[in-house]
Amino acid sequence: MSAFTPLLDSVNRVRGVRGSMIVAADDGLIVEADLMIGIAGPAVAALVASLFRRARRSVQAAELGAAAYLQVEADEGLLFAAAPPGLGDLLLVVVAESWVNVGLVRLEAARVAEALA
Amino acid sequence: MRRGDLEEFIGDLKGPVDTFAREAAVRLVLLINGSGQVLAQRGFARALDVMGVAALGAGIHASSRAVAQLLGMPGFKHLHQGGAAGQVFIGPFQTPSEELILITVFGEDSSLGLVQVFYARLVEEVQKLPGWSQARPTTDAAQFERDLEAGLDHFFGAT
Amino acid sequence: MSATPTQVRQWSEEVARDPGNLAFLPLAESYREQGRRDAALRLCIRGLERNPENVEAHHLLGVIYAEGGEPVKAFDEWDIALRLSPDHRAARRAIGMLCVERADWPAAVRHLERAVADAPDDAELRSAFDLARTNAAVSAPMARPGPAPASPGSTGSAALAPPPAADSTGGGVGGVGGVGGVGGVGGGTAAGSNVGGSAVSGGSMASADLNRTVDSAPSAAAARGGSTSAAPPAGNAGGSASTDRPMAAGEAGAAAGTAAGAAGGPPRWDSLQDEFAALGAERGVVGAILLDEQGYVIAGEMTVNGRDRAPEVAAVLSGASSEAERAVKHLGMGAWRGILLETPEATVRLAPVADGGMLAVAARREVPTGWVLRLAARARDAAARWLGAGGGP
Amino acid sequence: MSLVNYSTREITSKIVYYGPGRSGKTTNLQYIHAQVPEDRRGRMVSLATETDRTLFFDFLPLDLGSISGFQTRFQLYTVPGQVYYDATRKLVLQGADGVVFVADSQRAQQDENIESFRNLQVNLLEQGVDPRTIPIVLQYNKRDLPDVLSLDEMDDLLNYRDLPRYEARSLAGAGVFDTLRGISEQVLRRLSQRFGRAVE
Repeated sequence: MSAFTPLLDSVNRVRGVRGSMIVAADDGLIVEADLMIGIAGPAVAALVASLFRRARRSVQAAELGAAAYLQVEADEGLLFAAAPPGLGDLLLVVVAESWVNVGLVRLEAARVAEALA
Repeated sequence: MRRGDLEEFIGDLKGPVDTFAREAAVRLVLLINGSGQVLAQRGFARALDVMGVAALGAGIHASSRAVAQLLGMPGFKHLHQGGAAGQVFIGPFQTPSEELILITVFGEDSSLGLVQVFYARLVEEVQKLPGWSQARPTTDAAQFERDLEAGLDHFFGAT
Repeated sequence: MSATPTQVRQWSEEVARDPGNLAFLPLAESYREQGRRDAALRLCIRGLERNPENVEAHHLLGVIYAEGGEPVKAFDEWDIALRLSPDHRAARRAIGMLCVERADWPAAVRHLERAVADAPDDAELRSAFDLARTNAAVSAPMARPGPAPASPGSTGSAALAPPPAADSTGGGVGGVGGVGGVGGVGGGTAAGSNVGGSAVSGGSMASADLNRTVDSAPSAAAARGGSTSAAPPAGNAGGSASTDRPMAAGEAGAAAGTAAGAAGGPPRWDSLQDEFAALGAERGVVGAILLDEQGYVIAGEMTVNGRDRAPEVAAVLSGASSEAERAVKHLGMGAWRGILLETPEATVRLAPVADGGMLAVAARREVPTGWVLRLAARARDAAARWLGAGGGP
Repeated sequence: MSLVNYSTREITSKIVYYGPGRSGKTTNLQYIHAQVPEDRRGRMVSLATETDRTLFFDFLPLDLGSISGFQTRFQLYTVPGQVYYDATRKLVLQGADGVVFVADSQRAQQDENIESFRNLQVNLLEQGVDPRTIPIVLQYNKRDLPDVLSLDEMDDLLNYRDLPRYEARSLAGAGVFDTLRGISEQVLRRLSQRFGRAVE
């Protein structure tokens, strides 16, 4: 149990969330994870971090500010990534069912991101 | 003859290596054996440059394993060298025939995490290749001998 | 300063237990001081087998060799020590003095210059340096020769014509550097240069745009700082097509058709552009753009700080679509339907369109996220209608 | 064993220059590097000190062109000569298809030559390679220096198996290509014998 465990717990309590992780944004490696069985944690961490980095570059190029929140909707599920406002190296990554209450996840993610800063 | 089986089908390695390069968005990929010989590569402009990287990569792998042994450890799962302009990942893995080593160079389009994920898939794919124990095709020995003479004469000058 | 017998005993016990133990070094040193040269030598070599990068051990071995009358081997050891640690003063001093003994003046000067800088008060060093400098100045340099010119005869060969110059190890470790260098021109760099090009040529169109903007949609222009167009003229169509996508032949043809069509009946592109422009004119919206599979802008604008950022955004976003696709595919989540991005200033919605392209809608943060999603859905419908009517490539 | 890629029709063989420190192994490679046209060779990689004592290895890839429809390449390596670099020597020797033993002809270097040659045999055996079957050629280097052993004396010292041997002055380049041709021929001939067996 690390300092991150309670943070992940709070996200995982939302119905429909299948797991969450703290990920190093630059190298896409897991720092701490709490996932349901069957989720390929390292793959999710690496792929979502990579997508987040690209999204961050694109909004920066457009001078729209520093991306702090990313949400990917797919046929069978949702992925979320949230970075602290100061854009430290850490990223919260969440995997959820497609029927999850997106608003609740966003709220919890924002709280965790703030705690990471 | 531990490598005897490998030679026939190293062409089959190209598929997994290409997939890895594309999916992991890396710049260079090299698959070599423990002696530094190249089995597959992608992204290099010159065949002879490939060999230089392969030789050094095999050296890095061999020496890091020696370090692990000195420290009483079985070996490293992989090696990673970070850098601002580019990063290098060296991952050894076992096949039914012998140990192979993947060397890859990547930039900001990829990440250590991505490389690790797709490296694991490459290892799975390579280990599953059906060719590990197939019979070897043959070539005409007499013809080879004749061509060998001519080739040596061409390179060194007739003596 | 000599070691006490207790220390020596302790060191030798440690080395006996583990030949790689670093105690071999003080032990060898104390053997050397006692005049037990062979024992010191053996100990040093054994220690180096386990610790080949131990600089002090190389240096000590050099000293032992030198004292045993083997200057060549001593030189090698100090040379290795300096390679491993160029700041090793003792090795630098020793090799410099050795070069003086061998009358290798240029090398002596090179080494001693550095040694003197490190130890300006060392009188012996200083006089050796002066001696070397004087001699180096008068004698022709006798540096170690590189690969000599080809000697004809047995080594001559038809295939191996002598190249102009001997390269020796110059290419050496450069091989390693090459690894990092090869891919130096990454996607980011290429995108950057592309962006520069478009921005410059796009600029020439700006004044014409502005006039039309004020004419056709004054209220929208006022709301957004009066700098962007709601309904771009045909001239802009030709301009943005030729600057944004210089290479795609099929699309260039389509763009040419559009420009030419402005004179005749209204082309399909106009209707698409009109719809995207209307979206972009909504209050608080920064812009809406449609991109093709390769990241070229098909329609729309995205104006930030008075400049159309569409090409920049497109260049970076071009990979996002395939990256999103890769991510969800590998995670077994089917196809991707949309991406929502938030910064402290803006909300950005990305969604795939039928032919592998993508649309992006950006709004300032005060616009509710739900509204941004609805605008994106409208843009998606417009794109689908256009593609359905044969507007795709 | 040489690596034969049937799909891309490539043969790659590894040749290791072995011998005591300062016998001229690196100089051999440097000379070859300098003489071979650029399109036939790759970069020479040298992990060496400023005065060319090899720390890890030198490496030079060569392209011999097409033999029997196979693109034929050689990888030349040297090993560090200092006795304590034995671990490195073993690593570099791994998978070698042929060995050039570069001996220093100077009388004062007798012991070093014997010691290094013995070390070669031990390291080959340790890797399960029979020193009597792997192609080895000898190069008696530095023939131009004063106080060198005669060829007979050198043979008595090292060549009890009647291996091909070449005189050389590697700094000037004399004998360097003769040696390389000698080992190339042996390595490739051995390869052709393997083809022969495959045909039978």
